[in-house]
Amino acid sequence: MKLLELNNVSIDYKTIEGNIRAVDKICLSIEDGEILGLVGESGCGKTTLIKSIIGLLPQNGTVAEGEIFFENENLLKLTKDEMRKKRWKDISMITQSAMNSLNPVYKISWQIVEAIQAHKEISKEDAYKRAEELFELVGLEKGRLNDYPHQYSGGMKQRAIIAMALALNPKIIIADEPTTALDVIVQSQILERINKLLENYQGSMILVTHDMSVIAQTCTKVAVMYGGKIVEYGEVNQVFKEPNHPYTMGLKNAFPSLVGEKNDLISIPGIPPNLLNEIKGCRFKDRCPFSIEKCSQENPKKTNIEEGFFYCHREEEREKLRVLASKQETWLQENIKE
Amino acid sequence: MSSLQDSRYILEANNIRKDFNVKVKNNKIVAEEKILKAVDNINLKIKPGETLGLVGESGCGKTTTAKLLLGLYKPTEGKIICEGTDITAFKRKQLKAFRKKAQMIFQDPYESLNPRFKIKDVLIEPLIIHKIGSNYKEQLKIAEDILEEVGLKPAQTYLERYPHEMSGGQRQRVAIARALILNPSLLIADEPVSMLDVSIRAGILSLLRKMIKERNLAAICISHDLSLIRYISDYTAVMYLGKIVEIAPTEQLIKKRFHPYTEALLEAVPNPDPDFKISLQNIKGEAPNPVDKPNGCSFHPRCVKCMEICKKEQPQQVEIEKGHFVLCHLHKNKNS
Amino acid sequence: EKASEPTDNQPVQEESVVLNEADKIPALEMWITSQTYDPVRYEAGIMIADSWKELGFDVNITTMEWATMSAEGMAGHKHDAFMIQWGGKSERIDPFHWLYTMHYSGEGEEGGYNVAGYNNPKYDALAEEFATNMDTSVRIEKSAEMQKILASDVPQPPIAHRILTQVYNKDKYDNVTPAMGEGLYSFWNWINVTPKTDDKIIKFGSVLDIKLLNPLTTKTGQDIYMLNLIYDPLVRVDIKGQVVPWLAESYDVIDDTTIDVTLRDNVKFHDGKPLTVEDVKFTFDFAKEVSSPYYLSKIKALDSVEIIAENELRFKLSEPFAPFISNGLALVGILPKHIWEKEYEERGMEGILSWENLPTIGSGPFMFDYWRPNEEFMLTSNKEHFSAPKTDGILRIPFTQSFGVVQSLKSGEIDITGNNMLPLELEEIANAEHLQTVEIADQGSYFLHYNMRKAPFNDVHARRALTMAIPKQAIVDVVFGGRALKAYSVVAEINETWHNSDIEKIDYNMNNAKKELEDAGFRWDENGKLYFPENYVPQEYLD
Amino acid sequence: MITLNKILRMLRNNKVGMIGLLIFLSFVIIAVFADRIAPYDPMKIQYDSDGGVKRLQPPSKEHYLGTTWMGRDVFSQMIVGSRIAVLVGVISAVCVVFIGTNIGLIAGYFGGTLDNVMMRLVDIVYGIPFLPFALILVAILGPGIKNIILAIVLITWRNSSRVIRSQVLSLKNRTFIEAAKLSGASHWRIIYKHIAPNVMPLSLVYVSTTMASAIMTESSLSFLGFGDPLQVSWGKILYACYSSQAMFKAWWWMIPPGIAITLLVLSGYLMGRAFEEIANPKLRER
Amino acid sequence: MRLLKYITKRILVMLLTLFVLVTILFFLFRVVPGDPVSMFIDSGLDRESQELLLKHYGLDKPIGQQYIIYIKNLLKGDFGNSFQYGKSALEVIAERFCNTMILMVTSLIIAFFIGITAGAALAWKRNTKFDMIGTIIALIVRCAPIFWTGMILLSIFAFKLKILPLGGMNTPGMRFDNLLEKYLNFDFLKHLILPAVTAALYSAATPLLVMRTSMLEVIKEDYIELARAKGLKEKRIMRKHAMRTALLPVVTIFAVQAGFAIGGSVLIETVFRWPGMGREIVLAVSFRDYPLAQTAFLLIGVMTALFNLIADILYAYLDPRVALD
Ligand SMILES: Nc1ncnc2c1ncn2[C@@H]1O[C@H](COP(=O)(O)OP(=O)(O)OP(=O)(O)O)[C@@H](O)[C@H]1O
Ligand SMILES: Nc1ncnc2c1ncn2[C@@H]1O[C@H](COP(=O)(O)OP(=O)(O)OP(=O)(O)O)[C@@H](O)[C@H]1O
Ligand SMILES: [Mg+2]
Ligand SMILES: [Mg+2]
Ligand code: NI
Repeated sequence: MKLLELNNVSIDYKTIEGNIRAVDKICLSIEDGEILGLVGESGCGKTTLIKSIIGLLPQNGTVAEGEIFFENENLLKLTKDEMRKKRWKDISMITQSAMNSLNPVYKISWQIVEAIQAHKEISKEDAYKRAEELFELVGLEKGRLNDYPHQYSGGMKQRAIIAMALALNPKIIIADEPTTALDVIVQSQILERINKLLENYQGSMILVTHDMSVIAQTCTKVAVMYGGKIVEYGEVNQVFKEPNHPYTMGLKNAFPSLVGEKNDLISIPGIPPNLLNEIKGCRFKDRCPFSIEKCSQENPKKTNIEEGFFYCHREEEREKLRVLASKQETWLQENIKE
Repeated sequence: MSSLQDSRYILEANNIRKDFNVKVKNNKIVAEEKILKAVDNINLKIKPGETLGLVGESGCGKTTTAKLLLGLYKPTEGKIICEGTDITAFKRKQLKAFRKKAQMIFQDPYESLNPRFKIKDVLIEPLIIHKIGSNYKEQLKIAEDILEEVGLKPAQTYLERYPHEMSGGQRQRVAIARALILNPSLLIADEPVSMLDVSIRAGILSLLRKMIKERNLAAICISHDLSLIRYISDYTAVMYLGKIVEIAPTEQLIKKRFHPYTEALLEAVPNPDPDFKISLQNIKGEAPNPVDKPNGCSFHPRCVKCMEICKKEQPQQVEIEKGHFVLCHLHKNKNS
Repeated sequence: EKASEPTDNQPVQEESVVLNEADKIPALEMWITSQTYDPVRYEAGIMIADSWKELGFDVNITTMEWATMSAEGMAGHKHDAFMIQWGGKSERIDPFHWLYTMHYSGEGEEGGYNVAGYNNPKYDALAEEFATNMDTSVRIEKSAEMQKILASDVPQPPIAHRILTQVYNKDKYDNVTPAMGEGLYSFWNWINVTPKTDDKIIKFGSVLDIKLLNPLTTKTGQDIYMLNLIYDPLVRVDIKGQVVPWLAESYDVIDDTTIDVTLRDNVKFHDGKPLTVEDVKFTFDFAKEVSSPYYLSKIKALDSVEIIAENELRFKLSEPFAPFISNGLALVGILPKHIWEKEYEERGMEGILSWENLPTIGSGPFMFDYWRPNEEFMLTSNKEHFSAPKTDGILRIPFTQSFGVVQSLKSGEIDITGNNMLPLELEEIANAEHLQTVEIADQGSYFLHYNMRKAPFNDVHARRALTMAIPKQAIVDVVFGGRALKAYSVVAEINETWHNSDIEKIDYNMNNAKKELEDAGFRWDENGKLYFPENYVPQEYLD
Repeated sequence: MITLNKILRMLRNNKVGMIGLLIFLSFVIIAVFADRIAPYDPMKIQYDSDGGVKRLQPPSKEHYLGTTWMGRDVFSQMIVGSRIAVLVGVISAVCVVFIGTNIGLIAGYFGGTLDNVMMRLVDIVYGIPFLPFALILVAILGPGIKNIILAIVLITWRNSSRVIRSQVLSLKNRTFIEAAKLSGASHWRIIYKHIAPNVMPLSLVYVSTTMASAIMTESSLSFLGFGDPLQVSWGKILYACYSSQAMFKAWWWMIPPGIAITLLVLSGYLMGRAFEEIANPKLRER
Repeated sequence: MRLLKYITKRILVMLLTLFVLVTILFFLFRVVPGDPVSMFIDSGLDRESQELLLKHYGLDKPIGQQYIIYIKNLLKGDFGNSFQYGKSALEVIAERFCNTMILMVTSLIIAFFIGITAGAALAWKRNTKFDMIGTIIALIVRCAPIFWTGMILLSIFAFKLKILPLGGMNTPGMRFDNLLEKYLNFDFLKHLILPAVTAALYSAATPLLVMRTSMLEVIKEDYIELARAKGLKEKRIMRKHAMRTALLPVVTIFAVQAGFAIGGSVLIETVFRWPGMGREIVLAVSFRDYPLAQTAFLLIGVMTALFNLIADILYAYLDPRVALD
């Protein structure tokens, strides 16, 4: 069953300079027990997208069109209070900077208990017991429940937030770059922990990151975002082995690896498009070594493949492009036509 | 490592230590003053044309080490020798000469350029200080050349800009240009790409590698990401809580590591390949607060191979293979 | 001699004369207080300075805090010219202060009150006679002559006497009697005031507060007014300036240096103990012993006090001193020996001088009740007193601003004020049916002190010219809002006994001023600036 | 962090700052041309045709804001009074910030004993209650603008130096300063070429707010009667109104000086807020 | 224990500060011309009496010696006798001090209550008319001279409407048996309203603006977003999360405001004839009553320092991240 379904969602930000379409006509769905990785460069609209799901877009942001179904209920149609009641209980979130997401002046236990009591008629003691359980789940000592956030290390704070997110056994957890600010070892520990927890309780999760490696290690599905659009979506294995969109290909190149041969790193030249202006045609065209006339005139069409889709004008030649994309010369600035 | 001074080395750090006084607030209202050993007895030798990678978790003292080597901090103990003299004893003139020789690139390109300086001012400033180039025009020419060299072409379009008018990658290129404009012989890069977006990291790293090789620089590259270090450095030193626990040629280290911490670090690095899954077997818990370092080997509380001796005695450095040093009780010196 | 008469505007000078820069009259320093301290001195000072500038003098105006001006000018005599107000307390009805203290050459050293440094031998001779002759008619004669000299020599011209304008609630009180110099603060007012209603406690409002009720060290006028009600002296100066026996049944001037006093019977202190000759003798001896800064100055001439009978005392002076009775005996309140002796033993000399003296116990017509500094001070009437007041007491309320006084008067919160009402306040008062104003001219006055130790003030013509340039009428009109009288003699006109009206009345007249200067040889340059005469020797006084 | 140009540009975009600047500039213009604008000599007593003093006249064509009890023209007093306000405000602000910035820069940059001594000094000055001290100082040294400014400067430098020091402390560990050190720049070069421009917006905040508080202090002291006795100032106008018992009657005498003080002080605060937003980008998106 | 040590340290610094202040004041007073006696010249004290008085005040000794005596007495807790009042300066000041403190503490409480709640409300409704108007009013009140505001309020409420007294602390003629009775009665309250409100209006503006700014910053913090994500009610988010942390900068300005209020009390006291310490200082200074002026100044200094200390401790207590050092 589809747990969450986004249908043609577009999101606008109003700014002094004009409208920013941060998310443009996105369709996406997630099923029970699935872990969806959302990957993309900074500013491509990942955070915007997931905030719209939980209904916490900034004041100047609005969902301009589309529907968001959660268990077949359109979240956009709910009243404020109904939505409030759904939050955390059904949809919980680990925010982008979990490090700063804990209120510095309250003890951790207080903050967890507060989250529980907001949705459940339950005594403080029971809520506290639940917090202790949660701490055990995420691998923290119970004794540290009564510390203040600043006494925790970054990793511990992240765990505490994860514990909090799990407090009410939500159906879906949205994690926005939960490990970006952490050290590799801690990051691995936490990803491992998240994997295990999800296995146990059958919840789904959207994991937002800009790190392809993290997706590869954790997720079952992946959606690659670029400039407010999802350019490619599919099974993790499939997308990594046979990327179909040039952007995915380039992104893969940019990650150095510890295993195997020491090969050259190749970066994608240029910068992401400015979303302020309306963009005609493919959004990646300015940085794409394979762009053709058509790219700047028409929006690319969706190509469905098993378990996924991608948008590209040269979908036919993808085998050939894949080979080209692994060569450094291809990505030199000079080879990209304006 | 021999303790003899060697003129082949550009810089030699002998048993340097750096303590910070920090205020710690526990549950009490009033702060407590404690000593934080940020860098604890480190020996390093830097040869021209060789790149040393420095990896370790956040807070293990990488940046502090770099700043010590450049004389930005005064070591609490130990000596840093440059051309036979301790750099802390440098007179003003010597220090200026040393500054010309050793440069650094910082982690945060948004922070490392003075927001009130135009790019040309940023680049010309060192030239003015060191009186290079006879007039302004000449200096400007030097600046233009270096800008083009770091890939900001055409240079004229960038000279008049302020840092905030440039992207992170461009700024980092300017930072590299500034570091190189004095033709230094030593370059330290402190996490040069960690603040940049993934898609442009590769570009900066290749540029850096190119410059180091072309100019035959001695370089130290700091990162917490071993995969980056692998890409750029010849030697790699692994740091843990202020100490270098393992140092070896990079490829050798990746193939054959001896210290449990290095092991864990390598295990933890995720791969952009869904077939490899991370498994952390060699480590538990998190790095302790450097203010309260454990006794004995500072890694012992997290070490899965911890022995009794580890809890009591600090290990000594051993050369386990040629050019491969380890600081661990598990390993005995090959020679002894 | 000058070729032509000076015109109104521009003094004419001889064309050929080249004026020597060294002859230029140095700029005069006019010191004024800030507006806060006294708007009169401030505004009038500026007006006078402007007028002098018109005459050709350079004038610099400097504002000073009163404490500074007092130290530098009053005590240090470093001034050129400044203004002060000399209060018209009852003890100054005998013009000893005006004529002797302020003008006798012997008082001209630093710290003396001859601020101008007036030193006229002819005047000094008169002054000595005035000070020592016990015969009042002789003294009046001398005083008249002295006033005449001063009016022409103008060492420190008086400018104006305020008209004290005070207010009371006529619905509630009657027989409100202002006295010369003190207005409603006067002792006689408190004795005479008669309540019309059942509310017999007079609520008295003033912007001035009392500070210390120790008669040995007291120094502010307000303290003295209150102490006057609590302590009785042997004699008092009555409303017309005549000395009347008070605690004394009578007194007898035996010779120039001997006075016999007979004490009234049956006088009691507020604590019930009788007041005897012992107390009287003690008071005078004690004041000398502890060097009471206040009492000692009143009885400097006193040599000894002897008890010559059960109710008789003899005062011996060390030298003849005419005002001893009016300015000495009249001002020394008799202290209860039984209290002060004990306190003295406990506190010692320093301690007794800074003793709070609470509750204040005297024998006067009013008794101390309570005191909350800055808030309230309460006196109740001593019904057993030989001159018992008709009210039940006085509640004295200090205000920091006089509009508070006015509003409280209007609302009936207070009944009488000792404040001198400003014209604007009088407008307010006029609307209130129940309020009545009383007016009496002050015998004290605003003086302008010159410094005769310096040129050009050492020259009588310069002084006279400068005085002629004081716009007295304008000051009265503008600064006082008309509520003042121009002053010509140092002894006020209201002091009928002593005032001499047959004197030169120098008033504002620029032409005369110019002429005075010209006649004395002073010269003007083309800019109208004044220069000393050639080969100038100042003429110190008219003969 | 931004450049001077940008500061000006942002000030242009900053409505609040612009309003402040406009108010301030208008007062400056009034102050400069006060003699020409003021229809009468502010201290001159005005007489009517029969020689009587024009006391407490309500606003009229001849006297836009009426007259005082002494018959002086309130409007002229207001105009000329702006001089003292602007003068005291600007001079004290510049002195205070000059001292405060330099102390902050030097103490913050060099640290150590020098810093310690200076900051203890700041602590001591912080212990001084401002208005009472100013009052005592002015009372003792004599009322007058010079002494008022002296009193303001003697105390107010503490605020800017402390804040600027802490800003310098954080700046000096910023990497661009370390980069400058690495280029071999001398201490003074670093302080004045690299750090100083970066604390400038903060200094400007203090210039503006110090100006505001100096004006307020001057008028308070004048109101208490410690103002310069020979100069007209707004505080003194209010004092005269208050002490001559006219405050309940002559609104034209009481209201304008208060409004003028409020406006000028407000302009300082508005400019200060604008600079603060520039100095602290966190505040900007409001 | 550590707290105790900290407090001791702070108090020592305070004492040092006060010592420096006292020394400066001591010499300042004595260097300028004018002595307490010259103030009473009109009373007709002759030269000898003046000298007697000076001797009585101890002003006849060389200045160094006077200073040593003064400091010695100070260490014994003897602040000297007021020249004007004859009695101990501390005693004279103590009562005024009480009056000032009652006025100031009341106004500070009102001010911070208004400031904090209104500031939070404005920030919560940011970018609305309500916010704009509120901020403008606060700014204007902040910038208007306090004595002028006082004068206006006095004209309106006391003079025109006649609903409140024109000043003072009690209606004259009331008798009190003890302090409690003096302060705890309706009459006193009526007198307290205008000055307290004037002072409060002025002092409220700063905490209001600070609270608003700090709220605006806090609202953007991630933990507020998390609180929303947690599904908490808006009211709770505002009260428990936003206001609680936004309060911290307000605490730091508390000391400054309190110092300002005590120092500035002289203006309020002047306008409303409040028998407080501020007025007394002005008088003492112009009467050259050194001991009184110095004592009053010292007391104000002590209070300022104490408020600073309290604010610092409170801050460290409220913000678990911050430690005193
Ligand atoms: N409140 C806002 N007002 C205006 N524009 C916004 C706002 N928030 C985000 N944006 C813009 O919307 C686009 C998408 O932002 P978003 O934060 O969703 O990106 P992201 O993919 O999460 O980036 P990152 O990896 O940096 O977190 C960006 O261009 C950003 O500048
Ligand atoms: N100036 C300083 N004062 C006090 N402590 C410091 C200072 N600089 C660094 N430290 C502490 O010293 C330790 C080592 O810091 P350092 O910056 O060298 O670590 P790092 O390895 O560079 O970490 P990162 O990867 O986060 O940059 C840390 O615990 C840090 O908190
Ligand atoms: Mg994001
Ligand atoms: Mg670092
Ligand atoms: Ni008088």
